[in-house]
Amino acid sequence: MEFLGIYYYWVFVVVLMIGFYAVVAKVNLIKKLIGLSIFQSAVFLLYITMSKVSGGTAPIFNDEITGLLYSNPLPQVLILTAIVVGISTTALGLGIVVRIKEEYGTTEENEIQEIDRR
Amino acid sequence: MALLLDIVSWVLLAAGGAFVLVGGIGALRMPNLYTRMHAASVTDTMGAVLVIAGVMVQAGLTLATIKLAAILLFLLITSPTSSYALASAAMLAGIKPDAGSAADLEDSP
Amino acid sequence: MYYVVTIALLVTMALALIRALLGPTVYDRVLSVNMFGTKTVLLLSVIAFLYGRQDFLDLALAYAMINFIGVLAVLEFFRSRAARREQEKALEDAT
Amino acid sequence: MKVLFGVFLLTLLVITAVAIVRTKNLFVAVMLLGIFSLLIAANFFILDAADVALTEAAVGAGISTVLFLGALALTSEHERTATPHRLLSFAVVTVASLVVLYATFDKPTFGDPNAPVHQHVAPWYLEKTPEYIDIPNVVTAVLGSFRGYDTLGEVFVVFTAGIGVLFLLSARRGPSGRRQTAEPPGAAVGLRHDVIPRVVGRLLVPFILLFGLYVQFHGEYGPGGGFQAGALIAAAFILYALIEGEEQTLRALPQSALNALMVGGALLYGVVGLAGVFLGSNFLDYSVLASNPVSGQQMGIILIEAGVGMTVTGVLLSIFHAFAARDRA
Repeated sequence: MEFLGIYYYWVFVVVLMIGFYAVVAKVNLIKKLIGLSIFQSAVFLLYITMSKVSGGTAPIFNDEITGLLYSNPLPQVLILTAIVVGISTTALGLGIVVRIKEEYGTTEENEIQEIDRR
Repeated sequence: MALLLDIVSWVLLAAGGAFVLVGGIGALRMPNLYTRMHAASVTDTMGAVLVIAGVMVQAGLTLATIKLAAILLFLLITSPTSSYALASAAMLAGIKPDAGSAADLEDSP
Repeated sequence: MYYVVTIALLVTMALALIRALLGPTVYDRVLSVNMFGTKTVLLLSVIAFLYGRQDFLDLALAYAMINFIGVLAVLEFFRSRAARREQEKALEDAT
Repeated sequence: MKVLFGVFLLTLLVITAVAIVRTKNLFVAVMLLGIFSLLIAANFFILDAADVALTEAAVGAGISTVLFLGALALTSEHERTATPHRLLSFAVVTVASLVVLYATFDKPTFGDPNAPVHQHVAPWYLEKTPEYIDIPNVVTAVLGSFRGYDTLGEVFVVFTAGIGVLFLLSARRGPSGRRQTAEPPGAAVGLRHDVIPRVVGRLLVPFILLFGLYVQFHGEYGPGGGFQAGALIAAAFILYALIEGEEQTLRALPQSALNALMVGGALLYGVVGLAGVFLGSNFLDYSVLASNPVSGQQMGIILIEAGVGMTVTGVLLSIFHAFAARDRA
């Protein structure tokens, strides 16, 4: 069980770094945004992992079941809002990429820099 | 009576699980797109019906049963529709449903 | 028994994921996304019972409705892309 | 056993993430991102976060895919350039992951009830919600009342992002615009000629709308609330736009109405907050809204959740229409 306890954090690290790799290494701007949303999801996963209490249940009271242990509601609140904020900001990023494509005719970072240098 | 209901729901759940699994294997192992679609969609609906029916028997006459019925209804409406839509899109894109064409157009319809 | 069904669903999800990774056509991938969605709906309904929180079936209901939109969006995307390609081709032919 | 389910899903999650980054075809990446979203939502559900899983369901599976596809239609579907400096990037990522991995060993074990995060304010929220607000869903109570400031900020971020997309994409296309030719007949009518999806879609739209309203107003008692409901209602209209075409949807819910929703929702939130000040209490303290502080709190939460739902619906739909209109322009 000790191993499983830390496995969640490892998955968080791995997924986070996969997203990070896409952001730093990939040239295509849309791919970078996809990487960013993977990165974001990894952070969501970390928060929700920390909110879990063993043997607990979701923090919604139920009249039929009493005396339960509840998981932590606070990280859930933060992430719930962050998901919607995340999709809005991703959409903003996509909007910028679309405008870049219209002005430069490409979404590859190196080609954009080349055009700028001219 | 409770035992009888339990047995009924277990049988339904086990059959549902088996159908779901068969569908999954079919979607992986069948030779081309349309056969895979066949495996996935037919057992998808059957598996869903059996699994949800099994859970419904466990739930008894509660609000949960009504919600499950709604889920089942939506699955039964949308799942075949998406299969149809997908098949027609693939057909229009020129993927022929003959058993030999395993190497379909790779990612470029 | 819930455990057996859950395991069957999880294994099927893994198989669908393999199909999504293998391809070979985009339609195979769309098919596996669709399949994945149905399996998630079933998984959520079974797990809601496994955990004894039947009031959470709303989630499965939401998925059953929303999955459809994804597939239709893909279909629409294919269609508009085909139209765009034809248009570009017509433009090239004209010039 | 339940922990093993989570571990299995997480392993699939990692495989999917690797595949997303590796594929050159952006369309495939978007499809896999849909699977990624389904997987992570299932994980949230297993980790007792029903509200979060519902949000991810409403946003990740439908709207996210639609927006990415909209952007792909306007740009290109393939990565053309091979990844440069691959080794350097790997080195940077490896160093960063070693640092973060080192930090994980100091973290409390998964599910430990004595972890610091569970000792701070959370027990107080769980204990005092029945007394102060008296609604079953603690998440909604914290979201709406105890941490109302946070939520107000988030609503304004969503609002700002919506405004940003509208600014970016409603600007006139410059002289370098590529597709300025006349539209071929029959384009942009949606799936009007596909009878079966169209009939089924028409059947579904009212039910999704109804479900959205249920999620909106049942948020105090079960998983749900303004954010989820806003996303669901937006998804219903997006479905309508997919089957009946943009124009029909804009006729049903014009852009001016969407702007009003965006602004009105944020304003409603702020006004409810200010009402507290004018009635002699603090900003965003709803206790004074009714004669009884508990019902005042409940009323305040219903009002601000309605505001949140309006803003989210307006913003997500405006973004969708902005991308779709750009495709046609």
